[in-house]
Amino acid sequence: MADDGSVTTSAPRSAGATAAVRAYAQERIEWRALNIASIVFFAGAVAFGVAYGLKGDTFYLRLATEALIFGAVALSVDILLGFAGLLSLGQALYFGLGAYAGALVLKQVSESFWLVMGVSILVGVLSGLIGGLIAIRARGVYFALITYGLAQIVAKVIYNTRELGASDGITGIPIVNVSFGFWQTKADNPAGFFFVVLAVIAIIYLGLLYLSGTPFGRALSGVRINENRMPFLGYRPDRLKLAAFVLASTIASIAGGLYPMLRGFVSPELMYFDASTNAIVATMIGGTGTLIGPLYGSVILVFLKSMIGTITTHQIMVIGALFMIVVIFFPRGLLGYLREIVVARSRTKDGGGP
Amino acid sequence: MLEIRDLHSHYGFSHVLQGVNLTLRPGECVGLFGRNGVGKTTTMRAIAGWIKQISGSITYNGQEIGGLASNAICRLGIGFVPEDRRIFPGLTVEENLKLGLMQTAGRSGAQEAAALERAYDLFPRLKQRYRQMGTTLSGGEQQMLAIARVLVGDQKLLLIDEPTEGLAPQIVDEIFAIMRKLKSEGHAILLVEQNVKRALDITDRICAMERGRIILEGDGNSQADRDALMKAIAV
Amino acid sequence: QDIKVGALPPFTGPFASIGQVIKVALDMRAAEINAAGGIMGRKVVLVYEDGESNPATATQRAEKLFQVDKVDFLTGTVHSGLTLAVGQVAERNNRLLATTVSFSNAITGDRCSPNVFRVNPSAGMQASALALWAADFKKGAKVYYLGPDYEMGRSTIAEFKKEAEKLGATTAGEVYAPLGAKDYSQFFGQMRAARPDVLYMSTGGTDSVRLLSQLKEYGLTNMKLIGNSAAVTSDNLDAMGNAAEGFITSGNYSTLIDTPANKVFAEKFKAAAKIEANLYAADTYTVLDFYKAAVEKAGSVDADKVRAAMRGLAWDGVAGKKVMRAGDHQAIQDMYALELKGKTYHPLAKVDGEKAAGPDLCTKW
Amino acid sequence: MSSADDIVLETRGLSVNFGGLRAVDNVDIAVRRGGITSIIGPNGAGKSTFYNLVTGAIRPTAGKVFLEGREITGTPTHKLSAMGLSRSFQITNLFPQSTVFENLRLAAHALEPWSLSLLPVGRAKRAEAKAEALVERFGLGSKATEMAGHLSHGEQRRLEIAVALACDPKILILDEPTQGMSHTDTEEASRMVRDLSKEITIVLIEHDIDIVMDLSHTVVVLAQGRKLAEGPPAAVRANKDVQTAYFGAH
Amino acid sequence: MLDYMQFVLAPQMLNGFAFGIAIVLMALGLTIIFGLLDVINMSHGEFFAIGAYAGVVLLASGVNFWVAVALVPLLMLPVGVLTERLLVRQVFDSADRHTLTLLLTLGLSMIFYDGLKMVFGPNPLRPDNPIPGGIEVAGVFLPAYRMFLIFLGAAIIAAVWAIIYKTSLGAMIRAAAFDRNMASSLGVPVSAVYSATFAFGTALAGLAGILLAPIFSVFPTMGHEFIVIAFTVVIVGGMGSIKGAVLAGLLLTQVQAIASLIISPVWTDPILFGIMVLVLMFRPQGLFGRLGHG
Ligand SMILES: Nc1ncnc2c1ncn2[C@@H]1O[C@H](COP(=O)(O)OP(=O)(O)OP(=O)(O)O)[C@@H](O)[C@H]1O
Ligand SMILES: Nc1ncnc2c1ncn2[C@@H]1O[C@H](COP(=O)(O)OP(=O)(O)OP(=O)(O)O)[C@@H](O)[C@H]1O
Ligand SMILES: [Mg+2]
Ligand SMILES: [Mg+2]
Repeated sequence: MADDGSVTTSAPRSAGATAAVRAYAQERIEWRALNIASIVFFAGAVAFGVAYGLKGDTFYLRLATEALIFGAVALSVDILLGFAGLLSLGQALYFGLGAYAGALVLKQVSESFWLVMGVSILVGVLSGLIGGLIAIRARGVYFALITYGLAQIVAKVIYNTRELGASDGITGIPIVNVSFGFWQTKADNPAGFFFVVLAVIAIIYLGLLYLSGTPFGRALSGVRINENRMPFLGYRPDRLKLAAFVLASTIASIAGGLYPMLRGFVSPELMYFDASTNAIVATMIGGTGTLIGPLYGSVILVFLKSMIGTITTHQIMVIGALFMIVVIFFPRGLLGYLREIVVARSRTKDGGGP
Repeated sequence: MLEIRDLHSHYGFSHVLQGVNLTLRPGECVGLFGRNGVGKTTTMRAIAGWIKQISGSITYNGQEIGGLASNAICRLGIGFVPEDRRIFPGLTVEENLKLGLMQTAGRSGAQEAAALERAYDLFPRLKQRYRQMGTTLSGGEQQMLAIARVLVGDQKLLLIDEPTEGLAPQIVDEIFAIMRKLKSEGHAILLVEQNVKRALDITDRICAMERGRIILEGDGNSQADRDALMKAIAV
Repeated sequence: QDIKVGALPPFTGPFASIGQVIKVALDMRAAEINAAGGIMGRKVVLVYEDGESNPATATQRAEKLFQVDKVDFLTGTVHSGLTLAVGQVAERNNRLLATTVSFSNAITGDRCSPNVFRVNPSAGMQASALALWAADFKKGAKVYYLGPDYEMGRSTIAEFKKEAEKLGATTAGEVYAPLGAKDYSQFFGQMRAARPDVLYMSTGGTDSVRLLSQLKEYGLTNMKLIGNSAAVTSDNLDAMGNAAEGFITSGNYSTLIDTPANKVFAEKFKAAAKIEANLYAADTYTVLDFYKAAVEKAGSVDADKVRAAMRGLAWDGVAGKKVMRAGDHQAIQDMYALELKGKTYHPLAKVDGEKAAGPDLCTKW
Repeated sequence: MSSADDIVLETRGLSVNFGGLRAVDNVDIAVRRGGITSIIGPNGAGKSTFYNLVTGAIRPTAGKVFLEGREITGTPTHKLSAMGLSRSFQITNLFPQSTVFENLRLAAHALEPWSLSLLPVGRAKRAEAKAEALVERFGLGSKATEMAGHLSHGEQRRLEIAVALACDPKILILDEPTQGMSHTDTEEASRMVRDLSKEITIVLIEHDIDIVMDLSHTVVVLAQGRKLAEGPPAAVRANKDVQTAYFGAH
Repeated sequence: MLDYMQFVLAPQMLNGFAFGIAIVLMALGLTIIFGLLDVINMSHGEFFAIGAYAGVVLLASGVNFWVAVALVPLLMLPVGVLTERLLVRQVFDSADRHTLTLLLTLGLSMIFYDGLKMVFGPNPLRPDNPIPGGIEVAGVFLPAYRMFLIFLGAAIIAAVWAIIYKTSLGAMIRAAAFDRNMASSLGVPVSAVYSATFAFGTALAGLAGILLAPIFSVFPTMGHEFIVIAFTVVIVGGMGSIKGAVLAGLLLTQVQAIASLIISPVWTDPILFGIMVLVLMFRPQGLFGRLGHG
């Protein structure tokens, strides 16, 4: 074929650059905006932690810690939705399972932070495998509704299980001591625990950022865009989806493991639909497929909810309206737009398409 | 009949149509040719009202139709056979076909039945398969259905985008025969076709398109213009 | 300086109607106390946050009340799990919480907390009071049990059954419907076949509405209906029409209990809330008296001092005297068997509070 | 010449029913290594269905498929691609929201071992070099960073073949590759298919009879699900049955 | 044994049937909106609740029950049209409109739910049973209103099915559902068809709301309490399939009725869910595929 297909286009090719180089350049531009946003996020979080820690504040630090924990759940929603194109309406299930596992470990086995992390990873992987094997058979909206049903059922079972505290949940979870060898803190130290959680979230975030650039991450995008073609290339979309599902459930479960350390209790409500939708709203606010977006979204949502709860008793209405505004006017979310602007700028600089 | 003036359209960042000018007179068959991606389909879609982001003017019998809803455009007497067939998957062959009857309002039941019958006569294969779901037809059969579906209406202007794509030679012959017949019945046709040689048999006027513009217009029956066209699109 | 009292009633979620009752009762009593000079001359200020019937939200809001609003005392919780979780927040912030609605036995039983008090009767107290009445109603009555299938629904039935069988009742059948069941008619076949004298129900809210109206739809009216105090309340009574006529429960409150305080309260509450006062209203109304008495006794709002004052404190509730048992922080009070006639519960028989409450099972202090 | 090793793809008694319709009826075909085998036939003859059977997209009602002597009937599609069987689609089936380059890279990556899939992209040079080469080879250089869904129909058809090639197939099944291509592009495409056939075995479904006659060493004619004729182009063309069933009055 | 059949099993199954019809009525609107517009309408439950409350208001203002049954669906039409025009349509062109419409209607359901609670208060209400009493056949009591529901429900379902599959209007609606542009170019007034379809689904939800109100009572959370089972039914039957919804609705309620008898009511929900999972494992598209696929 003609070495230059440019009959169809007026765009001059950037001199000498190979397609791969140009493809990379474009991807870098897309990510640049997000990377700056993530640096701002984590730097801001550290500054906040230091400032409020010095101030001796409790409430806001603990609220921010909670926002980070829920942010991880939103991240897990983003892995499924933004990468594999699967909308999970039951992500709180894995959060809840991690939380229950953490609570039981702390109460009955050992007051060890590391053991809780290990167990919640294990619980996340196992429950993700089981849930995933069921859910990934379904596609599109069926997937959404299956995950929804799965979470409902398990929450109900726990609600009915006396050994797990039934509807009352589990209280009286001891305050753990978190030790990194060189530094240690207790879960009831607002600033200390904030930094512990921040570190965990940062590790998760960086891990996902790395994954998004690997062939695995790209294959997930392939599943999202055209699952049907994947097997003809030699991929197994079911395996890829399962891997994404397990990854997401594990992250949600880790976040769950942190929760009882912060709040000292667990209850079936942690797995309810509301909790799952909050994670989705946070993801949508921040921007699906952006990874850092859900963390922003979670912070915004948690603080917003904390505020409107005081102002009005119609928070449901406010959240509902927020939902609709985001979906209609900002379907790409905060960072989605940021990315778009940056990309558009770079496009106009290069001269654009035909 | 159809008059396009300085038509522009954009898909996101790309400026696809960059000032198309095209005129079509009643009963005339105009061929629109060009390499892949020059904007032939986009032009058709703009006329049919599938693309909303356009500027410039498209008038049909003196009425501005740019920006009208597709169904309003259809009701004015413009029929469209799109390049990718667009058979409705959940409808049977017959239901697909019957839907075409909607194009022309105010016909009696008998007239509609006759229109269906004529379509089945043109494509007996469709008659054999009439209860099958539309998208389980083979590629070629779907193409026949797409054409038949528009023919059951009584449209004065037909936009036909690559009608012979994927058809066996035998059927290709039939399709050209049908188009010739349509022309003789007084239908105006805007035809996009890659099989230029065959298309030239029925076109009255020919246009070559490149980079979103019509770069050449000529008489379909003049050998000089034909040669120029071939040269223009075979860059 | 004002005394700040925080409240976490559910304004949204399944218990929203109770949340509304709580707000009216608290506002009413706080205004009265302030009009009479406040607590130790200090004004009572109520700070509300929506508890949402969700412990996760409620704990966060409780922290806000304690940390940001700096309330001295917290009340108004409904959902038992939420009370337990928030009680723990109170414990960690060294503040006190009193619930006026949650009736899970655990709150003053195996999960008792030095910082948590209960003004209303527990599930156990209600069950034994009703069982005492049932034993008198018919010797060896055949009881059919129907409850929502969750911890509270089951434990309430178990509690009652234990007491009732001790007193000679027999069990005709037992069925647990999913919480929020839409259609109870599917249980009526078995129920009809068992021919019980008494149907004991531990449903609540709209479940009760459906159960009772469907019972009537199917003409199952030839058995005595009894149940826990949350089954038929002024919130859901209107929707039942006359399907709940004759329903019997046990509790510590009825608008007809004849005390001077109650007369005034019942009327005033009805004027303010547009519904008749119920047990939640009465107990919530009286929690501020409880707190006031304790603070005045302690001479301070300091949690440790107030706690000490609360233990063993006796005060006048709307419908009679209440004593806060020091051993488990459960208020002891007289109980009644109550029968629904028209829209009002009529007291049938009185049961001694100490007897209904049973032994103190808390071992934390 | 006809030793068993030479047969890359073989079907024996392959049949499938759709309700009452026997879309593919007892078809035996043996595709020899190298060169181009074309399958032609009137519309609805069962060509695409035959492809779907071979590539595992549909299960046959009866019959077997062999790839290099190994039976592959019912083998999941993804394994077939790993075994070297790749296909393009008659109706374009790409990753529309990915760039052209990404489409190709994704395809090229598929056959890298799993262990590599967690290493970041920078190291998977091989797949990238391949994508790069294909972009150039198919004249999509100027469109490398465009969304595939934004290409024109003809460009998408080209990309469709390129993606199928990126899987490094031993045997490539092309379903009407030139459908919708302009005349010049068609000529180039057929040149390219001929070039490709020097490296890999190609099975071609095509209605452009000139291309078929020009390129293939064997032509198989299907009609109404059955094999009507098989042989070198000239012989097939001369066949009376084929003429009535297919060519018409051309 | 015979006694058991007669007094326990038979009424149980009959009750299950009446409940099943009720659920199908609700699921019908859901499945139509999905099948034709590709929208998972999470606010369907709230439409159901609005219908019930509208009924309560009409009855309270002295309107006869039967007149109210006729009026409520009409009152729901504008609700449906507005929802479709103002909300659903906004995201219709988006690539991931499945997700977006799902989230959008979820948000809407929150607003409706809270709004209903604000206007009518959190307490349950219930209109009186318009046909109290019943007949006793072979010792089995059949409440009159439920019998009526079974017949009316069956008639409505049949009518809806006929409209969609047997009329050219139905073919038009289905075509518009599959390919907007093409349908439009064939003269189908797509925009009106969408609004009408959405409104029709909404009206069905409202109708179910008022018809079920005397039995199930009316309260703000009724929407999401009923929507769960309606979704299960729709998934098992196949999203968008009317046949599927009917079959699954009747089947699942029977399973529920019988399982609650011989196992325990506690297990009915997990059992229903288990069925859903099983169906999806072997037929990911549900028992019957999308509307129009048969
Ligand atoms: N949905 C779209 N988004 C962005 N760009 C598009 C879209 N559709 C088409 N294009 C671009 O518009 C240009 C013209 O496309 P069009 O389909 O009109 O070409 P065509 O002349 O019909 O080509 P072909 O012969 O291949 O069908 C192409 O370069 C294509 O990349
Ligand atoms: N799922 C199905 N159900 C019923 N009939 C089917 C199904 N799939 C294909 N068919 C029928 O089988 C026959 C063969 O179809 P196929 O697509 O294989 O034809 P083809 O040879 O590729 O034709 P074309 O050249 O037009 O693409 C057609 O008549 C078609 O209608
Ligand atoms: Mg085109
Ligand atoms: Mg084909």
